[in-house]
Amino acid sequence: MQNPYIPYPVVVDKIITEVDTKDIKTFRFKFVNPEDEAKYSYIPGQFGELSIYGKGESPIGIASSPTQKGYVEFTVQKAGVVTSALHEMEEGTVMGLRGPLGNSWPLEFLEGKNIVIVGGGFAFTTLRSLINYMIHDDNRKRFGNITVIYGARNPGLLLYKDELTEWGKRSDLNLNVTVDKGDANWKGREGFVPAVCKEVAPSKENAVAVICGPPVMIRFTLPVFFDLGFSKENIITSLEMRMKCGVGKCGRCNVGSKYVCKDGPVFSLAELDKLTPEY
Amino acid sequence: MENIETKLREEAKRLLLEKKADVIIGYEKGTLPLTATPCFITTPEEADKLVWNDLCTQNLAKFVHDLITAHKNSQKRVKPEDRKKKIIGVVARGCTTRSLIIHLQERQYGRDEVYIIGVPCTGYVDSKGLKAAINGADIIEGSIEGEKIKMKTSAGEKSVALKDVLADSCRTCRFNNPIISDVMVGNLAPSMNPDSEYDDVKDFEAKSIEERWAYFTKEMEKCIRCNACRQACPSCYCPTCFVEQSQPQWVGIGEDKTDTQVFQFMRLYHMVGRCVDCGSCVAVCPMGVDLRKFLKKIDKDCWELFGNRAGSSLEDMPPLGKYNEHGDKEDFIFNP
Amino acid sequence: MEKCLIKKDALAGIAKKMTENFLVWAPVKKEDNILFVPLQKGTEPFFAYLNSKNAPKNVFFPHTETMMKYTRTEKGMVFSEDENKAAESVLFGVRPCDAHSFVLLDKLFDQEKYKDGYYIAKRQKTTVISLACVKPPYASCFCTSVDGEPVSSEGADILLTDIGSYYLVEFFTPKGEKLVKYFGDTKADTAAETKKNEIAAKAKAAITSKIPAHVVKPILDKNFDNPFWNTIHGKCLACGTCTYLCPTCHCFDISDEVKGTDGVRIRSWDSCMFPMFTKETSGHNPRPSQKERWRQRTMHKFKYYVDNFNAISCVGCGRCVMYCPVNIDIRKIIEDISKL
Amino acid sequence: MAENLASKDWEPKIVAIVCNWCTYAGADLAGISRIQYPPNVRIIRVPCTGRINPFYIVKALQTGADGVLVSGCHPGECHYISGNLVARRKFAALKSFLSYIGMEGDRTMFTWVSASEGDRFAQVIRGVTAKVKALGPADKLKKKLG
Repeated sequence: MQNPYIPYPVVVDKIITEVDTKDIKTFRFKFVNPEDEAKYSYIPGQFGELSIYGKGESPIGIASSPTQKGYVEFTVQKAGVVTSALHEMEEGTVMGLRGPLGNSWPLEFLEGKNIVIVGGGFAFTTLRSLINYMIHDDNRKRFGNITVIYGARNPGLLLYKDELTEWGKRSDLNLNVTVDKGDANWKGREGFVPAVCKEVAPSKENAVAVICGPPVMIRFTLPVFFDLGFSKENIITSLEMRMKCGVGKCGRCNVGSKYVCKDGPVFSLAELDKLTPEY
Repeated sequence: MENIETKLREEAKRLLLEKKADVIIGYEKGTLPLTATPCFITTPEEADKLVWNDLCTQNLAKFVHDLITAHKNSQKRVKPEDRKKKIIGVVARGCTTRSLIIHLQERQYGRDEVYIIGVPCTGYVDSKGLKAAINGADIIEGSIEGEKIKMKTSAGEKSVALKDVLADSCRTCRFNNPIISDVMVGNLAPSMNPDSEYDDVKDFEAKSIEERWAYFTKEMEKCIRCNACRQACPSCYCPTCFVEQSQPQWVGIGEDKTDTQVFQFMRLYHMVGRCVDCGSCVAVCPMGVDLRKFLKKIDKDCWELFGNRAGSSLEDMPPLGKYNEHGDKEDFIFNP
Repeated sequence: MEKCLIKKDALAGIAKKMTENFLVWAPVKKEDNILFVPLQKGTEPFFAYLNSKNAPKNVFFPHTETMMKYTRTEKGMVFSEDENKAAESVLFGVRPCDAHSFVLLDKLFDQEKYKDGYYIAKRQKTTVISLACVKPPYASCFCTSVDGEPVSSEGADILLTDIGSYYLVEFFTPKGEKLVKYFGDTKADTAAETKKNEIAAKAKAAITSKIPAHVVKPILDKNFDNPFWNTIHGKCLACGTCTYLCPTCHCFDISDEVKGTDGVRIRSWDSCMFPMFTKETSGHNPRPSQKERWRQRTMHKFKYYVDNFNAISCVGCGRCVMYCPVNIDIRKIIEDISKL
Repeated sequence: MAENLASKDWEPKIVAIVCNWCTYAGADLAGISRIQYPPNVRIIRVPCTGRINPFYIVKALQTGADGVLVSGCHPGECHYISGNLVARRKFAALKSFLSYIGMEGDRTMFTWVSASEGDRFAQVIRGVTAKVKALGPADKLKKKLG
């Protein structure tokens, strides 16, 4: 029996500073024991508990896609004890990784449908995992049109800039990047995510919207999708809660009878409606 | 006592009707035999719930602070000109008024935000002591009749003298009558026995260092870190207690022996000039840790070193917030 | 099923005899508290007790427990799962309500998907001996309202019932039967059994404190936003007494401790009554006040646990009722909810 | 621990929390003047003794110090006018309370050393080290892992 509380040893392979403010970095981990990688088979939308010596654990969504072999990536904002310690880490350090935990983006449900992905700010990480999974050569034909709407406060805060450039060149992906306020070098779109959604106006036909972002963005984006005719079953989002164990036992992340760590973090709006509004 | 209770209800009704207070914190009858519990009265009709008897234990100043803080937080998003003041009425015995004075000294709220209904106090029943007096039997029914507590228990009928089960804090209380009040209900109570208040501490001081450490260790081993003592204490009102801080983490959260000792030690030490010996922490502790043995020492030191009795005068400053350059004790300073 | 009789005064001797081969947890009187602690030489078990102050859940789910150890080396961290220290144990003389709590905790810790090895290892290696309540220990006991009984073997391997001059000893599981030899060879006759059944029925009837625990589930389903929730929490101190003494409360926190190059990851009890319990790093708190925390506690016991495991997560021991410093009475809360 | 006490080589670990303006300068002077003193102290510099949270002292004892020394400016010479006078009250109560619970008084020491007293600094360290050494390793309040 695998003890779900014991982390796999991983080595920090690469650290990429994502944003100008330097408080969001992407960490690439490699497993110390190669056999652990197979055990850590995950699906986009799941999360892991990053475990740092003497500091504790922090639940973070997996930012890489399972199609990217040999490593796992997490994009982490510096905030609390663990994430601050993580930001101090150097490449080559060994730390712990637990998981994969939680459910995932509902890939089977998404299959054969047109996908609209809406992300805001730092919450784009697990969406990136999903996008990379879907556009992989092995998987691309399983999904219909893919529309991505991604916004950040300013160009400096956009994550995965190189990848965004790559995606922009693709013909099988409709990428819309926007910033609230551009700078002198910004040639792209300006405007808030809800407004861009309205402008792009993805069709509701056979479509699913996957939305992830700060609460205020979600609050204004949802009405746009309702206006476009999306049903609550076809809007999917991911919740965040304070977590410790990650396996539905320690008792703090429940929303009603559901544990966000075990039964979530991904819920459709229809499912969320059934839960108590305590998140 | 019944007389006071009737007057108290009348007073509460009057205050609410005249809008002199928005809520009155007092005591009502509990759901278990021989208990009284804090209650919040907001309408004149409810005022008849109020009781005042020997079972009223908790120091209500804690709730005054809680309510005012909650109210102030709720006003933060209101435009300054639209902000409302909330006046908290509180049924206060001596120790409660001392705690209120500490809050006022520490600038937690204004004197005009609290309306103090002073009540005389002759001490309250220590429920753990009562339980011990009947050998841990379960109390099924009980009533106070004069100087006696009569009970029907799982071990038959029992009767205990009230004075034998008064809380330790009350027996030697120096301030059993309110120090400040806006209205006084009832006549001043006879004084208790303050001359012997430090007897216990003196006995303990006379013990050997190893005996003292052994006692401290034994008492702290009982602690289950439920934080009831801290939560019940009117002087423990920090928005984030040091126990809960994570950067830095002052004490471990587990039941490690030294973590518990350090937690308790530091909480007790935070009471220098702030412990009014109300006994609330002792009363709420589910495990019966003898906190008073240590708190009373703090009280004694505070008196002997700084000439201060916590919350005994509204004009005072907190003793650790001031100094006497040439008068303060220096004999502990090391001179090689 | 084996049954035998033992003399009333034999209990302590048997418990002490077992310490030769087992780690024996038994009620011990420590000053004014009755606590379940491992019996050591020189400590007397105390069976003339009503119920223990702490719930015996600490046998399987201790207040603080090491989950793993690690060492910092030049190459990085080396983890080691803390060797499973669970010893062959006997939990001697728990009340049926507390034994019932183990069944409820099993549902959570021993789930299909994620198994909690720390709890399970101790649970599997421990034989539970219940001591039936022939009369209700406290006037505030309400086990019969929450699927329990004062004379019940639920959650126990062996049940002891005081039938007058003897204890009737019943062995319910193979694990329990392994301990038969400790109880002598006076076989129980049917008369003893009849007597026990009479006593059980009488004991059950003597529990007069009742709560409509089953009635409230559909009401709770619909009343998350009921203004009723504003009425409970005013005087709550936000201490953890109710949760720490509760036999079924199981929330915990995980933290790391380091000294030099060595570290441990420990888990320790936590409480939904504490403000920090759900506070996120961002400062957002999904349960910002004591109101939400009380709703959580009530809902968790009487609704969420029923939703997830089809069982009410309360055994009616009455500890939270008796030891709440401000007398917030769960019996009254449930009563009030049933009238919503 | 026990074998440590038995061995004659045992040396105490002492944490000295000193103020920036007087005692730290005094320690500096002791160094410049090449005055010898025992190497058992680990010095922590703080702006003023008034800034010292008494928790630092208790925490030092919990995490492994055998003794703690606090030293600042002489009364009346505080860089911040009265920081040390407020501190004096805190420490008086702390020391008394620590010894009340059964902690040896010599484990927590308080003194004043000015910037010009390099010699006194060395003497203080010698004195404190000798006293703590006489007590042996601290085990009260000291945390062990796991």
